[in-house]
Amino acid sequence: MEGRMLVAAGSLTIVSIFLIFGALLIHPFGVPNAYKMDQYIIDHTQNESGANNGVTAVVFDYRGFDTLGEATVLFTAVAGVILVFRRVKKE
Amino acid sequence: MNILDILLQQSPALIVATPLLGAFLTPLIGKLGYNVRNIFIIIILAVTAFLVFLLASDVFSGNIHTYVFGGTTSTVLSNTVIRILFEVDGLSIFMAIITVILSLAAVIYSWAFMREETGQDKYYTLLLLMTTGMFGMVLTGDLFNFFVFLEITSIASCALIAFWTHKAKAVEAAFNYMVISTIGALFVLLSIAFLYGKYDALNIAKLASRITPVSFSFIDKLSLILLLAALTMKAGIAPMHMWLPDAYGRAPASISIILVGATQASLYGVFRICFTLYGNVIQIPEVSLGWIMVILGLITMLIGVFMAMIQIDFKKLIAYGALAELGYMFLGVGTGLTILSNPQLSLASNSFALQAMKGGIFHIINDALDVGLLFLVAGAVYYATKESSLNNLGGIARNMKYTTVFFLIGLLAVSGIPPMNGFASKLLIYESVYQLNPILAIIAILASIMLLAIMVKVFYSAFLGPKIDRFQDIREAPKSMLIAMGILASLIIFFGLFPDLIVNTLVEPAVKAITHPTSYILWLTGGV
Amino acid sequence: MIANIPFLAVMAMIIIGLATVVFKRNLIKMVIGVSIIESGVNLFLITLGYREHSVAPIYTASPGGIMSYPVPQALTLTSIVIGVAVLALMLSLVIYIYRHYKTLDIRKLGGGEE
Amino acid sequence: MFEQLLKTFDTGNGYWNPLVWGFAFLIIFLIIYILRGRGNPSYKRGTEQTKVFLSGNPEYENKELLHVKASNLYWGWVESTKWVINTLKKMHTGRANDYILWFTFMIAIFMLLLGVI
Repeated sequence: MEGRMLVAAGSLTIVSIFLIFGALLIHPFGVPNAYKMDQYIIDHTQNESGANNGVTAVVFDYRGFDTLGEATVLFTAVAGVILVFRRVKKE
Repeated sequence: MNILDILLQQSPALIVATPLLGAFLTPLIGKLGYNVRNIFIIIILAVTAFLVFLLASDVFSGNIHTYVFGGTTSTVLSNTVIRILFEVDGLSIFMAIITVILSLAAVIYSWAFMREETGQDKYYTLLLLMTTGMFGMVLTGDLFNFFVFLEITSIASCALIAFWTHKAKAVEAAFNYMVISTIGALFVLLSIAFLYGKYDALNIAKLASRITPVSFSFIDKLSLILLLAALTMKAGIAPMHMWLPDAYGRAPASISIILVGATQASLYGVFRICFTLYGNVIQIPEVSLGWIMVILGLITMLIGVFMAMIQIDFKKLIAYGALAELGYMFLGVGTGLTILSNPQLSLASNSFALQAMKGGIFHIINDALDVGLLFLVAGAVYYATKESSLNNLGGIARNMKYTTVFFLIGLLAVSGIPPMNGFASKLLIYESVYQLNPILAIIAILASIMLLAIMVKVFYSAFLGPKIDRFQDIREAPKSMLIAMGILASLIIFFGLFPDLIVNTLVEPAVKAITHPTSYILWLTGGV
Repeated sequence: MIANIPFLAVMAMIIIGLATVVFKRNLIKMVIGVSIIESGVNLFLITLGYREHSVAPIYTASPGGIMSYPVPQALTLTSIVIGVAVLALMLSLVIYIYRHYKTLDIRKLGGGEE
Repeated sequence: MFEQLLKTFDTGNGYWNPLVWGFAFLIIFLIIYILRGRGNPSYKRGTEQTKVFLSGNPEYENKELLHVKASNLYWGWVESTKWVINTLKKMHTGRANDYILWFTFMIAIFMLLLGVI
């Protein structure tokens, strides 16, 4: 058990050091690197999709396929829960 | 315009949409009766198979097929990619073919295997959803979309692993797999977020074109590490494999075979990340993935065979065998990566790097067929005898002749005995790995010999031996199960007899796809 | 660099979640740990898209102003729904494990090599 | 098409043609069959000759006991590699938090290998 604690503490420390470095080295908070994608959406959303809400436009138009996937995930989870809670014939 | 052309153009979307539609309709069709529903599902998967092979014929002629959701290709040909798109190259279609073969075999097998069970509508729904998720994972060209399909696959497979809820261990294995796969997927999402934060893109090709040796920094390294760790865990590479034997062993046999495909879809993710997403930076010394992959492959192989040696549960033993087989793929592809990423080595030894990759990729489909067949045989034995412990089995070859023959074919194939397909791919791996370092080849051959010994143990203790009174009047497995096993067995023999044909038509485009990432990236700017 | 405290906070959340899953023996607490990691990742996505002095990307609310980026928020929406689905299935499996073993302590379950 | 099927598989350093191999196998079988046909003429079915020889002990009445169980197979191998197998067995605890610990450990290893060196 002692060894497990030691390994866990050591590896968690290394992981956290790396993640903290990642958090520090990514762009400064509030000044994201705008290449093209997000700026394009902000500029063109109203013309292209007619939505006033940029997030809605992305969710239902530009990345609508992800939303289909999201609905499928929900459906999968519901089917899974029903499957798990069904009546099972015991042998 | 020809109808086939239209189908071909739309096929990437249709391959995902057909099983998805089938999944939504299954609970309704299920009301019409047992046979109607099963025929419906087989038709759905047959249509999907037709579409996959249609798309394959196009991709194998040298094209990269793209499909943009909610737009035409021209709308993304500017400097950025806004919409989600599917990008199908040789490797994707190779994995899609494996998926469709496995799921078709599983569905045909389930016809008789699941006859007595309750909750079949939900079972088939989830099976189709799992297939959908796997197709999405291998066909998509968008990282976030990859994450969504990863979740669909893992949620569906978790529910299916827990199918026999009256068995405590099945539920426990499902819970463990759920924790593992959720955390793995979350780390995938975390590294996607890092990449998004740095490059403001989600498209794999776009990101790959922006990750260059100039821009390569700590963030890229971090997301490479996280993606690699999470996807290798989901692919069941040692030492993060512990969930795999439990999940494979406790699930119904028809699910185990699709789970093989699901882990291989994660393996596809690893290859896609290493070769395409980080394809531009593969040669810089900070990214020395090759040896890591080789070492992990060897560890996986050895752990698989050592643990399989002491197993007495039929399906768990085969699961450990499958683990050992996973090691060969990693070994082959890792060898290729080691050589390709080393600029000093690459000129002289490029050809054997390609041979190693060919062996690794060819082994993916061989493993899917061999291990799938063995799982189906294990399921058939369980179906006939209601016994999963090898200690209590014996002498069933007298009553189950066909099953025995199928097991023999699977045994020879999985341990790489000459006339079968496993030999061709393992020969490729041995010969090319030997050039990198002879010790690697020796360990690989040793593992293969041990695998043969293990499978012979199963064959002896379950199928041979004197007649046991309890199994006096067990019957041969039902027809549908025999058909499913027969399909896989005949494919194994076909692949074994004509390896040159298979390598040239199926494997070569896949290898070309991962060793030439530029063609995957360049189509964005109108290139090849 | 020091202004990156929001990023540091979400990283801390992810680490706390990971530590919870590694150290806690109770199944429900493990599920909570997974949930914490998920919230951390979602928050990380949201913070990535924030711009200084920006408002939500709704045109009628802020004509001509600086807007934060919409894509991370959309991704987070999807990710939240996926998280709910995962949570539902996980908890139902926990219920079944409890029914079988009459305990939630992971050390008392029957897994592992015999 | 047919010629394509018969082509020899070039593995870079060697060649592999299963059809030739199978043909050779067939001939070997034929030779074995001929040799077997010229077998010992003193062999008689249904006599003492066909009985199982168990170091002079009588054969078990219950045939089931003749079968070596799966857990007894390769006993020597398992016994001599006990140190490996017991270590490996200890790794497979069957608990999800240990699995996640392995995952964290492997991330740390990857970080050290790829990030520091």
